[in-house]
Amino acid sequence: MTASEPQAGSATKPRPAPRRTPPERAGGGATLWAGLALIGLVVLAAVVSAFWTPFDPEGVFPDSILLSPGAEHLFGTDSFGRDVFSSILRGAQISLLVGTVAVGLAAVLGVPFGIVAGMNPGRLDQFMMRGNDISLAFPALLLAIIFGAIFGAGTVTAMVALGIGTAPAFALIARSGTMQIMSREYVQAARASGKSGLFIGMRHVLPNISGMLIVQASVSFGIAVLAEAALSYLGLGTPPPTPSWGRMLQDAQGYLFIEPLLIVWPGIAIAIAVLGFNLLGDGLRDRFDPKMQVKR
Amino acid sequence: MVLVVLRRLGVFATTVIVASVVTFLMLSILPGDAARIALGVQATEADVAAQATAMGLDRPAIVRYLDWFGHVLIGEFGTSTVSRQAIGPEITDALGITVILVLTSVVLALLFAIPFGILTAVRQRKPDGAILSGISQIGVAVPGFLAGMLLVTVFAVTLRWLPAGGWVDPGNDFGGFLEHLILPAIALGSVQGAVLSRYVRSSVLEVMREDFIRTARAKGLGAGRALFRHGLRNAAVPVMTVLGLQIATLLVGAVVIERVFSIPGLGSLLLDKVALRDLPAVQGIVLVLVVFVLLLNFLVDLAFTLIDPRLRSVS
Amino acid sequence: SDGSSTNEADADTSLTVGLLATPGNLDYTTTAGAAIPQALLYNVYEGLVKLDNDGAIIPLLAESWTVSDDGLVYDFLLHEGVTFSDGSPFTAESVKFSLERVKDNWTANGPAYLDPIASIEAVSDTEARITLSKPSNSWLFNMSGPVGTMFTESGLADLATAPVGTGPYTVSSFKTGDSLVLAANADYWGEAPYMTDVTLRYFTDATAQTNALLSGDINLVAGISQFQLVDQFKSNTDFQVLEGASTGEVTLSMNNVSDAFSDVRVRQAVMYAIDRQAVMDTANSGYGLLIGSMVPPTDPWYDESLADLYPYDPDQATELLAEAGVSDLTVAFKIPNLPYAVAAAQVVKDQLAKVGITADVTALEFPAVWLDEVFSNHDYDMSLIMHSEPRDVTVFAAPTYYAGYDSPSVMAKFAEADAADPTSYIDMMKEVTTTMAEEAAANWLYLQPAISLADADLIGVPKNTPSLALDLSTIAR
Amino acid sequence: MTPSTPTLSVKDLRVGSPFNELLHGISFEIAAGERVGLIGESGSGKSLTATSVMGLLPETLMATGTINLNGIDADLLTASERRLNRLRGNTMAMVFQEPMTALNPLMRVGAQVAEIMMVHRTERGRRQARQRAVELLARVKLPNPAEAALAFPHQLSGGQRQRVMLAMALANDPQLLLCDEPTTALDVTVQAEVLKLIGDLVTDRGTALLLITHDIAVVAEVCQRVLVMYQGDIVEDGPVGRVLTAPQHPYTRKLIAASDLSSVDDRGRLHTMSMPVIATPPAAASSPRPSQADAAAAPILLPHRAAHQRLEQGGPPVIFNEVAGAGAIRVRGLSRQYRRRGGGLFAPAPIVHGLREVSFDVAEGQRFGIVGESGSGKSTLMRILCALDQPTSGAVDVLGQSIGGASERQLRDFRSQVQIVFQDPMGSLDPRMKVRDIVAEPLHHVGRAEAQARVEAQLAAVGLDADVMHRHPHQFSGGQRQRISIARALITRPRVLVADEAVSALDVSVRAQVLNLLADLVDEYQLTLVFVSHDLGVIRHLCDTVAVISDGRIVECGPTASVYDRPLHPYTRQLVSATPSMDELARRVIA
Ligand SMILES: Nc1ncnc2c1ncn2[C@@H]1O[C@H](COP(=O)(O)OP(=O)(O)OP(=O)(O)O)[C@@H](O)[C@H]1O
Ligand SMILES: Nc1ncnc2c1ncn2[C@@H]1O[C@H](COP(=O)(O)OP(=O)(O)OP(=O)(O)O)[C@@H](O)[C@H]1O
Ligand SMILES: [Mg+2]
Ligand SMILES: [Mg+2]
Repeated sequence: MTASEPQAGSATKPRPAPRRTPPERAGGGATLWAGLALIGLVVLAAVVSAFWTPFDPEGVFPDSILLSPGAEHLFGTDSFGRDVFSSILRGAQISLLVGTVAVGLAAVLGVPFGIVAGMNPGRLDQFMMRGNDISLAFPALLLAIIFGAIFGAGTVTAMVALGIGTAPAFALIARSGTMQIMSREYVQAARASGKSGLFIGMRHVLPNISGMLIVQASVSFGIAVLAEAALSYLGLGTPPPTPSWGRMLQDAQGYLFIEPLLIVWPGIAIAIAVLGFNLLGDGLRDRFDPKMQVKR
Repeated sequence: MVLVVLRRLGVFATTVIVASVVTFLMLSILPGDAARIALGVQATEADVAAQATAMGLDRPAIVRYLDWFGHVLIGEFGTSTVSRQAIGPEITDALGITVILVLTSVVLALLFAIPFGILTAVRQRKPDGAILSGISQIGVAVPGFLAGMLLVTVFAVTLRWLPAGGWVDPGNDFGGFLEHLILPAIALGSVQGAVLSRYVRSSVLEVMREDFIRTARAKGLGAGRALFRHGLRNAAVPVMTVLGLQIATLLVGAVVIERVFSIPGLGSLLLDKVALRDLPAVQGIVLVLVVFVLLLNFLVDLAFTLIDPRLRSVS
Repeated sequence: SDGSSTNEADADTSLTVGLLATPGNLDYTTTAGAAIPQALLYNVYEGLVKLDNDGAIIPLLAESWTVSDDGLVYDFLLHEGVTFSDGSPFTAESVKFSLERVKDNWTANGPAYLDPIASIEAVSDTEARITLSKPSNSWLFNMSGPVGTMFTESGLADLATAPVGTGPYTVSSFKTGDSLVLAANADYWGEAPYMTDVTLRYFTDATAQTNALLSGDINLVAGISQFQLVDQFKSNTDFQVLEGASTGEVTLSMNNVSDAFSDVRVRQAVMYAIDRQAVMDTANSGYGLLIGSMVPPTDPWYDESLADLYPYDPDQATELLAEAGVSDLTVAFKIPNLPYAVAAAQVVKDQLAKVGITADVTALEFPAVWLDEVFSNHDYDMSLIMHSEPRDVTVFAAPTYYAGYDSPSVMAKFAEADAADPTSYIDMMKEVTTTMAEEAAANWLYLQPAISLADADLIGVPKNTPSLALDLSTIAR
Repeated sequence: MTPSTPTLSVKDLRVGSPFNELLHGISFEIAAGERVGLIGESGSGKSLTATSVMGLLPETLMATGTINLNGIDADLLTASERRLNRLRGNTMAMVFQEPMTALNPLMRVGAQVAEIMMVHRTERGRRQARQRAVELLARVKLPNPAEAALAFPHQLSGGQRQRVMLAMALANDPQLLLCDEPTTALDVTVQAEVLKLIGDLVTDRGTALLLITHDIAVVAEVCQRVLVMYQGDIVEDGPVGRVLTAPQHPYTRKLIAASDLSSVDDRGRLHTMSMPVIATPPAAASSPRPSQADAAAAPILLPHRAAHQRLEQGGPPVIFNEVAGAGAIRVRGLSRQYRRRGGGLFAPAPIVHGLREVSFDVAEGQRFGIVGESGSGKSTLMRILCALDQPTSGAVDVLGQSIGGASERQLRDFRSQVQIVFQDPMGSLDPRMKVRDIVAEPLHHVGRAEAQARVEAQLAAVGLDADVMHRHPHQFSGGQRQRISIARALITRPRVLVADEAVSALDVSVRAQVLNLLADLVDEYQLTLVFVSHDLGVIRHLCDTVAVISDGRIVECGPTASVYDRPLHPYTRQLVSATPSMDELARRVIA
């Protein structure tokens, strides 16, 4: 009996479009703006530190080792005598860089893959999804360990590993989005107009799944910032003296009983960045979620 | 039916084989001379060359692959070039530890995430819901190892309630095992719990908008009962996907916590073996990890089938 | 401390020690690294002689020995009634068997140290005679290390996991990466050790190690590697801090045959350019000893004046560079990714920058990649690593060594010194090590301190590390 | 309770969000046993009215006024949640529109029915509740009720699920039954059965019924009294017969006129309601005629008249509407099977028959209608005719182009000759594209300026101003969107136009406009039209020939009037009787 029935939801019945409750405008909006504000803070730190920091965050100052926070050194200094505030500012660059490259790479690899799979249901899709399963089985951290051994640990290796490790998630999202879009009648109309697969992918599918992709990107960005910290902790992240929040945390560990605040600053910085991207992702999801949009 | 199961297994096997080739290829380009590492800085070139031959490093890649994978198929991971022991038991020991750690933390995470996620979803518009939701947001934003470091500082170093790290076999001393498990499991679980609670929340929110919840309420079930009787099973499906993925990434991801707590788990073993260029061991570990993840995917699929009759039926 | 042990009844005689590098296996005849000798030498394995904690050679399995006047024949009188832990007896035949085995079966831990041996003779069960081909001052010292270990043929079956020695302890379990458990050897020939159960726990992280001590999981941290962790123990009466001397010279090596450093003036410029005290203060929290040569104070030919050979003088450095016609020097500074090296390198880089030398720092994975690139292929200009082997200055001077220091006269002098009488040996060693320092073969930044942290009630914890071994036999409560 | 007390009495009900008022103070009463219809266009507030009564308004909306149940109860709007929970499903019950999603997919339907009795403790135990659930399922005429009780919702058809909903609503003998568009998701034939069932059940038990629908025919079928809603107000309230024959309010008049597909004006066009925001100029006046060259090239058509044939059960396959010579479309022995995705983890992917052994012709210039219930294979056939899908077996020629196995290159010319219009006016327009780009999409190798000019002309032809070109689809109403779809389909001057349920998603009021437009354009461009619909009325209005398709087969085909008046196949007869004309309805109601 099930065989003769259209799949749930796909039936084309004469039926007024279901109306949903409108989005929690206030809630979703506040989340979005809070996220943007936090990210703005991080971006501001990254940009400002490109031109100016109170002290050189990469030098060594034997005369000012482990000073407590004060008027001159807002957050104190570390074991190299570096101004922690300057390092935190400059560290934003690495976090943003790692996030951007990792997410960018993941999107560049995963999205076309997912779209092609989603546009070609059947054997090709099955085949590509098995491939995706395999790459899912190599999580970012595993890749980072292996790549670190092959190419040497460092920012680039970490970014590439994170990017490749995140790509399957993008592929999955892109694929399921594509499959939804492919069942839309405007795609059928485009095909009936003789448009090529490439055109349909670029003009119809990509723009229409971009909402989901942006949400995914935002969430992945937060994950990448956390992952960079974890990699730094394992010694697979950004090498010194370039300041990185993750490594600052790791360095601070040894001074926990001498200068506990050293662990607080990078901890807060990481939390702000991750929180910012997560909130942005939540806010965007509310905004893009088709189910939460009022029709007409 | 049998045929379908066979086909599924066939696909699974092919995936494993491809994964093994990927693993082998990736690791075969590792720089560093395993023979030199084993013998150290004082060894002569001749000794190093002899050692390389003994390790079988001079054979062509394809021969090494077939030799390795052939043995893996019959359950032999080979002999570690470093410990000179069979690799299998080393991996199983470490895997056992990591699996216990990960599963405990996931259970803790679920114990936290399910009530917390539901609460924040149900009380979405209330101030307490917003505050709780904010707490979980911050929980997500804290690196796990930082949580671990703080737990050690407070509960092991300052209060001396619990050990700062290490691992005790449950078979030897169950009490000691629990003592050693609790902090790392909380460290790993707290962040996962925060992440999961986000998913539970959004999944519950999604379900609460479903028509059948409205139907249930029209039957006279209160909002809470409608959610519990009809919503949760439906909400479980997307959460399970995330859970599967989380467990998969945690098998390696736990390495950070293993480091903080000096636990000899699989991730730590991997890092050690990579550092020592113990290739057979590294290959074995990576393959085990990969197969484990593939298997996990398979199990998640299976669980879906159990939960969701739509995937089960077809007469 | 309390609650450290799971078994209160014999808490007194059980000890848990936290260590950093884990042994991959237990066979130091074919596996390099300090971790295996640290755990097993003097504890499970014994040789004819050992080094005491002050670096003096004292009898062990040999009750006493005599040396012929020409310095070629050593007659050892062995203890009676000694057995290996598998029950087989230790006799002069064991000495012959063990030492003859080295040449063909040892690949790691310096089989060449026994090269001076010409023949070994079991005169009686308790008398062994070793004849050298030429006199050697370093030979007996080396016999106190791993190569001097006594084995029994029946105990060779599983060197990697089940060592069989004559020592006060036997291995009762070993889990690589986690722990090595030693139990007192009930049939030990000598004085039984105080600690009957010793667990060596291996950490990958120094903080985890000290946390374990603070929380009472372990009783002793032998050889802390991150010195910022030390201060918190100084003010804590539950613990004692033991500061001693190690044999680890933290060395800023310069590739003597590279374009950058083949000119001695450039190397000397680097010597002046670096404020070693500042490096030590920053990277080592001030712990350590400025040495100026590759000789620790535990060696008889230690010369403390060498520490002042190159005072911090950036002007002098700039001058020397100008003299050598070098400007805008950029060097490939390839360091191992070890915490102390990464920390010290940052200071070095900063100071070099002040005299116009740009150091491109790359942290290479250690051991794998560093050994390959720097040690084996000499593909580097500058590196930074601790040389922890005792008396390794001779090795360092070899022209084939990674430093590329090539001075035939120095090598000749070393050979001459080794064969000379003990007093001139010391003088000649002083002379030649001074030459190496003057020629700036490398910049020996400082001697890593040997700092151990222990429960306050522990006594007899070895302070210094003159050898690779961690001698547990003296520890008591 | 005195006999005069109404079961439901709503007074001055206002519902609004913080931003605007959606219901502007409506009042009505329903007496015990009375069956009342609530009609009105989409968005007029019908559902809000019902959900207010149930106390299930979305949290974001606020209601004021009074709602009384049985007179004795206090105002439901201010009642506590506990009290409402006691009433819901017990004293008052509701059936929702969407049977696909209104049942919990993970729970057996029997248990879902039993639950409502457990909640209100109207049965003593689980066993009894289960037993009664089976009885209820039998009462709503589910075949094999005991077995059906053990089924999961996805194992039931839409009509069956809706019966389950009904069984649930009736379980505790409610005094008030609210049905919100209970049949819109169902096939016409099933719809009729469900409606009859509702009618019978409430009559038997004297339940007060509020039946919401946008379909006047449905009301006429079931109700005694009708309320008409328009933009948040009740504009008319009276006995069905009077409202149908003598509507008072102008909106009601227009609604009834537009619903009647059998009454046409002197141009043969349907009566439409007031024009939407953007004025529609008469198509003939401003639209460019097809170029003379095209017209000349088109062959002079001999009018083709189809034979009226039916498929006998177990009989030989029939070639329907056979055209001598080269027709526009020629289909022989067409079958299409689908392998459904997934299946279970351990179950093979099931095979679904979309079409089985279909053979027919369409002559050039013919207006060929295809009618059939959901899942019968109509869309599959359309997709194959447009070369969007490949037949599993059989031969399909459209305009001389063979579809089976043709490559995209070979189809290039074909693509501009055959165009398609889809059902969902939103889904068939890419929300991210501007109207200009949407309409220009089928044009290939055409310069910007020319494309612009052609788009402008085409928009004018479908009655849209040129300034809509820079807007996005969401800025249009459903009817306007469908015009845009039609403009896109016609911009390449196709010879064949395929329309798949092109008006099914539109409000009655807009439906007539679009049908008129299509009729105009087909005339004007001399198109061969293949028009798919589940609604016989629409087909009758637009097409000269109709094929009835059921379960992947054409069961009957012939001239529209002939099929209507003398249906041969039992299935067709069922279909015809389920779609009465307005006159007939009025007659029935009054009788
Ligand atoms: N939660 C809500 N928040 C704000 N406006 C809403 C909400 N729900 C419905 N509306 C608006 O209220 C009006 C009436 O909606 P309602 O669902 O009652 O219409 P309807 O007559 O049932 O239409 P249909 O025939 O399409 O079901 C519409 O304009 C709709 O957009
Ligand atoms: N892509 C597909 N994969 C699997 N089955 C399909 C697919 N498309 C259609 N079917 C099945 O083929 C049969 C005919 O479907 P089709 O869409 O042609 O029906 P229809 O008459 O257009 O129905 P509706 O009125 O609901 O649009 C149905 O049982 C449907 O479930
Ligand atoms: Mg409605
Ligand atoms: Mg259809």
